[in-house]
Amino acid sequence: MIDILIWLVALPLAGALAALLLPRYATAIVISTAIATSISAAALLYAVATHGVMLYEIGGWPAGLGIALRADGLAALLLTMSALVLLASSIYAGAYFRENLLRSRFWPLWLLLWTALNALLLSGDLFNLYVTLELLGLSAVALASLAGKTAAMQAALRYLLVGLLGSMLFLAGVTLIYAGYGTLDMATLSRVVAAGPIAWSALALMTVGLLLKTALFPLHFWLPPAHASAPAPVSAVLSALVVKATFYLVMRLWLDIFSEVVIPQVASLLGILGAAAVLWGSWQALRAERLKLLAAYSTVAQLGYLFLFFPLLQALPAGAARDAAMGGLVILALSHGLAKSGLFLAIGIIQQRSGHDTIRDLDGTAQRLPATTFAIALSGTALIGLPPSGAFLGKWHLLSAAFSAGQWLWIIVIMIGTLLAAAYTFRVLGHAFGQQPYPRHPVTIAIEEWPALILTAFATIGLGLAGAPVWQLLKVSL
Amino acid sequence: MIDVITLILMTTGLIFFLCGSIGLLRLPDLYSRLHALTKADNLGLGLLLTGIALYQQDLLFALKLVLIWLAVLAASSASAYLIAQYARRQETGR
Amino acid sequence: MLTAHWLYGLSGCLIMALGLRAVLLNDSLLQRIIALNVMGTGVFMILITIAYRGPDATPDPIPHALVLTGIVVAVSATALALTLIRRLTEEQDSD
Amino acid sequence: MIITNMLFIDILLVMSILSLAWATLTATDVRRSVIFFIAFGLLVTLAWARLQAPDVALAEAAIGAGLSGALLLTAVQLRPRGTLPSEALDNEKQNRSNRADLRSSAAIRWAVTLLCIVLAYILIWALLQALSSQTNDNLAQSVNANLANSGVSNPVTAVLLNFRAYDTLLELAVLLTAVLGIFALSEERAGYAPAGAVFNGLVSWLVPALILMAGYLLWVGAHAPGGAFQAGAILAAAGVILRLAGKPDIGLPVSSTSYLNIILVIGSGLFLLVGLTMLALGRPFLGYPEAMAGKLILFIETAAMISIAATLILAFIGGRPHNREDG
Repeated sequence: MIDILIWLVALPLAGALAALLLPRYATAIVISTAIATSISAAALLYAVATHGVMLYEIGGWPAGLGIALRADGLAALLLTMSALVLLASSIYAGAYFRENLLRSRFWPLWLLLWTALNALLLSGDLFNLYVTLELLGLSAVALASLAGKTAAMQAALRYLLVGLLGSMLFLAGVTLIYAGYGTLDMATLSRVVAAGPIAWSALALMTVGLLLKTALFPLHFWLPPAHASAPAPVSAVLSALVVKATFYLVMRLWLDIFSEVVIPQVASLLGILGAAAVLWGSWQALRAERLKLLAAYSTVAQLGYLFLFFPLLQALPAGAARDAAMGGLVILALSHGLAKSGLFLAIGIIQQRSGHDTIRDLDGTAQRLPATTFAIALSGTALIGLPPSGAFLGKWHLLSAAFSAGQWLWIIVIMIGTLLAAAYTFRVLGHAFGQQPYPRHPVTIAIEEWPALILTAFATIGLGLAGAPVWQLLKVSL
Repeated sequence: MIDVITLILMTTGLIFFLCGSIGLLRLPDLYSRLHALTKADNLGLGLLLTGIALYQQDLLFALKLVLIWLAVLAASSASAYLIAQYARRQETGR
Repeated sequence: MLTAHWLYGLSGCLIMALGLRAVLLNDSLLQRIIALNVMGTGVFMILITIAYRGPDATPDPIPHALVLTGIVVAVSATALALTLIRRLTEEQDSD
Repeated sequence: MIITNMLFIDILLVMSILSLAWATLTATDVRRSVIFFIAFGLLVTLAWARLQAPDVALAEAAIGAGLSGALLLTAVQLRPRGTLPSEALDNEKQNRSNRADLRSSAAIRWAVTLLCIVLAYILIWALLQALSSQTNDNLAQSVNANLANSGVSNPVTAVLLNFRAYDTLLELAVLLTAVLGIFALSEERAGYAPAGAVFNGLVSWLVPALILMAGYLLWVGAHAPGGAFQAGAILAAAGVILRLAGKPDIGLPVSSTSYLNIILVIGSGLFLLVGLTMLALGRPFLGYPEAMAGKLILFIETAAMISIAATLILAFIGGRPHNREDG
C-alpha cells in the first residue's frame, strides 16, 4: 500500500518514456497511464483517509540521508484534483491536437509535467523540491511554446526566465537552510527551526522565488501572456495546477514548517498583495477582449483570494475556527483548479470551432455549442462563488474567518472581487447567448465537450455538496 | 639544489607568460598577437611543468605532466592556426 | 570559521547579488541568461563553501552532489532558453 | 611552506573571479560577455579545486564553462555584432519601448540596485551566522558511516547514485524535458562546412582521446572524482568537435528518429527500471542490495552517460541533426 507514493511518480515517468519510444501508440499509452495514475491518486486519498500520513523512504535510507516522500491530507487532495484535471485534459488533448506530429511531440512532455507535479506534491526534501520545480518549469515552458506562434514563444521565453529566477532564489534559501541546520528534510527542519537571521532570510528567499512562480501581484506580469497563448489543454493545466503547486509550497512553508518563525506583519503583507491581486486581476479580466486573456487574468484574481487567508490563519488561534478557515482555503483552491481547467478546455473548443476567442463576436455560441456554453456558465458559477459551488463554501469560510479575526478590510475586497467576477462572467454569457440571425444546427455533444463539462460540474456541484470530507482529510496533517 | 633549479625554471616560465600577455595587449595586429601568445605560452608552460616535475620527483606524475603539455601544445597550435585562417579569409573576402 | 569561508562565502553572496541585478536590468535576452548562470554560480559557491572543512579534513559530500545536479539542471535550462531565442530570431529575420 | 600559506592565492583567485563576474555582467557587447563568462567559469573551476570539490570542478570545467560557453557562442554567432535580439522581441511596439524606458529609468535602476544590496546583505547576514555557529556535521557523518554499504567509495558518487539517487533520476528527466522542448521548437539543423586539414588532424586524435577519457572518468567515478555527468560532458565535447568539423557522423544515429529516441531515453529509462525491479523484489524503490550496489551503479551510470552526452550534443545543435549531403 505504501508503494503507492512512488508509483504516483514512476507511472507518469514510465508513460512519458514509453510514449516517446512508441510514438505510434502514444495516445493509447498516455490514456492508460492517465487512468492508472488517477486510480493511484484515488487510492492514495483513501489510504491517507484511513491510515493517516504516509511516508516512503526511497532506497530504504532514513529521511535526511536519503529522500523521503510524504503524503498528508492536503497533498492527497491536491494530487487527486490534479489527477482529475489531467485525466480529463488528456482525453480532451487527444482530440484537440489533430496533427500527428504535434501530438507525438506533446504527449511525452505532458506526462513529464504530470511526473513533476506529483513529485512536487509528495516530496519531503527541500533540494528535491528544487529539482521538481525545474522539471515542472521546463516541461511547462516546452508545452506552452508548442503552439509555435511567435507570441506563444515570446511568452514562453519570459515564463522560462521568470521561472529560472524563481527557482534560483528558492535554491539560495535552501542553501541557507543547509548551512544553518545541516538538513534538507522538511520534517526534521520543522522540528529544529528557530527564529533568527537564518530562518528569516531563508524563508524570505524561498517565498519570493515561489511567489514569482505563483504570479502573486505584482509579480504576475508574465502569467497572462503565457497562459493565454498556450494550446488549450496546456493553458488549463498551467492555470489550474502549475501555479497551484507553487502555492502549495508557500502554504507548506508558512503554515507548516516555519509557522513558529513567521512574523505576523509579513503575513499581512501577503494578504495585502492578495487583495491587490483580486482587484487588479478582476478588473483586467473585465476589460479583456479575448476569452483566454479573461480566463488568465481571472487566475491572477483567484490566486489573490488564496493569499487573503494568510493573515487570517496567522491571527486565529489553533482550534475549530482556524481549521474551518484552512478547509475554506483548500476547497477554494480545489474549486478554482477544476473550474478554471474546465473553462480553458471550453474556450479551446470555441476557438477551434469558430477560429477566434474574441468576446465581442461570441454571438450564437450558445446555439452552436450548447454543452460548451453550459460548461462556461458552470465555471462562471464557481469563479463568482455562487451556491452550490465549492467556491461558495470557500468564500463563506473566508468571510467568517475575517469576521472572527476582526479584519474588516478583507471583507470589502471579497465583495468587490465577487461583483467584478459576476460582471466578467455575465459579459461573456451575455454575448454567448446573443442570437444569430441564421441559427445553425447545434453540434451534438462530442468527446471533446465532455471533459470541460465534467470538470466544471465537479467544481460546482461535486465540491459544493460533498465538501465535508475535505475538512476531515485536512485533519490528517504532518 | 633541486629547489633552486625549480625556482629558476618556474620563474623563467612565468616571465614567458608575462611576455605573452604583454604581447597580447601591446602588439598591433592579430597575427603578431597570436604569435606572441602561442610561442610564449607553449614554452612558458613547458618550463613551468618541468619545474613542477622536478620538484615532485615522481615519474608517473611527470609523465602525466608531459601528456598535459602535449595536449595543450596541439590544441593551442591548431586553434591558433584556425583563428589565423579565419582572419585571413575575412581579409581576402573569400 | 576559516578564512576561506569568509572569502569564498562572501564572494558567493556578492556574485549572486550582482547576477540578480543584471538579470533584472539588462536589455539583452542573452545577457540575462548569462546573468542567470552567473547568479547560479554564486549560489553554488555558497554551497561549496559550506561543505569545506579545512585543508586537512574531508569536505561534506552532500553539497558537492547538489551542485553537480544544479550544474546539469542549469545547462538544460540554458539550452532550452537559447533555442527559444534562436527560433524567435529566425522568425524576426523572415519577417 | 609554499603550499601551506594559501591566503595570497585565495585572495588573488577571489578578486579575479569577482572582477570577471563584474566584467561579464556589465559588458556592453554580448560577445565580450560570453567570453568573460567562459573565463569566469574556468576560474571558478580553480576555486572548486581549491575548496576540495574535485568532482564539481570537473563538471564545471566540462559543462559550466565548456558546453555552456559553446552554446552561448553559437547563439551569439547568429547575428552580426550588436544586433542581438533583446527584449525588443515584443510584438507590440509600444509595449517594447515602455519596457526599455522602464528599465533605463534612473529611479528603477537605483531601486533594483538597492534591492540587490539588500539581497547581498541578507545572504551575508545569514551565512555568517550559519558558518560561525557550531557546524552541523550529522549528515556528512552519516554519509561516511553508510559509505561502506553504498557500493562505491567516492562519497559524492554514493550521494548522487545511492543515497539521493531519486534526485538524479529526476535530473535525467529534466535533461530529457529540455531536449524534447528543443526538438519541439526547431526544425532540422544542417551541419557546418567540412573542416580543413589542420582541424581534421586535431579531430583525428582529439576525439579518440576524449572518448578514452570519458570511459576512464566513468570507471573511476566509483572511487575517485568522476562519474556519469563528467564523462557524459566529455563525450558530448567530442560530439561538438565532430559537429564543428562538419563531419556527417557525430556519434549519434542522425538518420533514425527512433534510434535517437532510444539513446535519449536509455539513461532515465534504465534508472527507473532498476528502481522498479527493486520494488518487485520486495525492496524499497532504488534500494540496491549491498552486494549488487556497485555493479548496479556502474550500469546506471553507463546508461546515464550515453543519454547525457546525446542530450548535450543535441542541445548544442539546437534541434534534430541533419546531414548536409541530404540537402
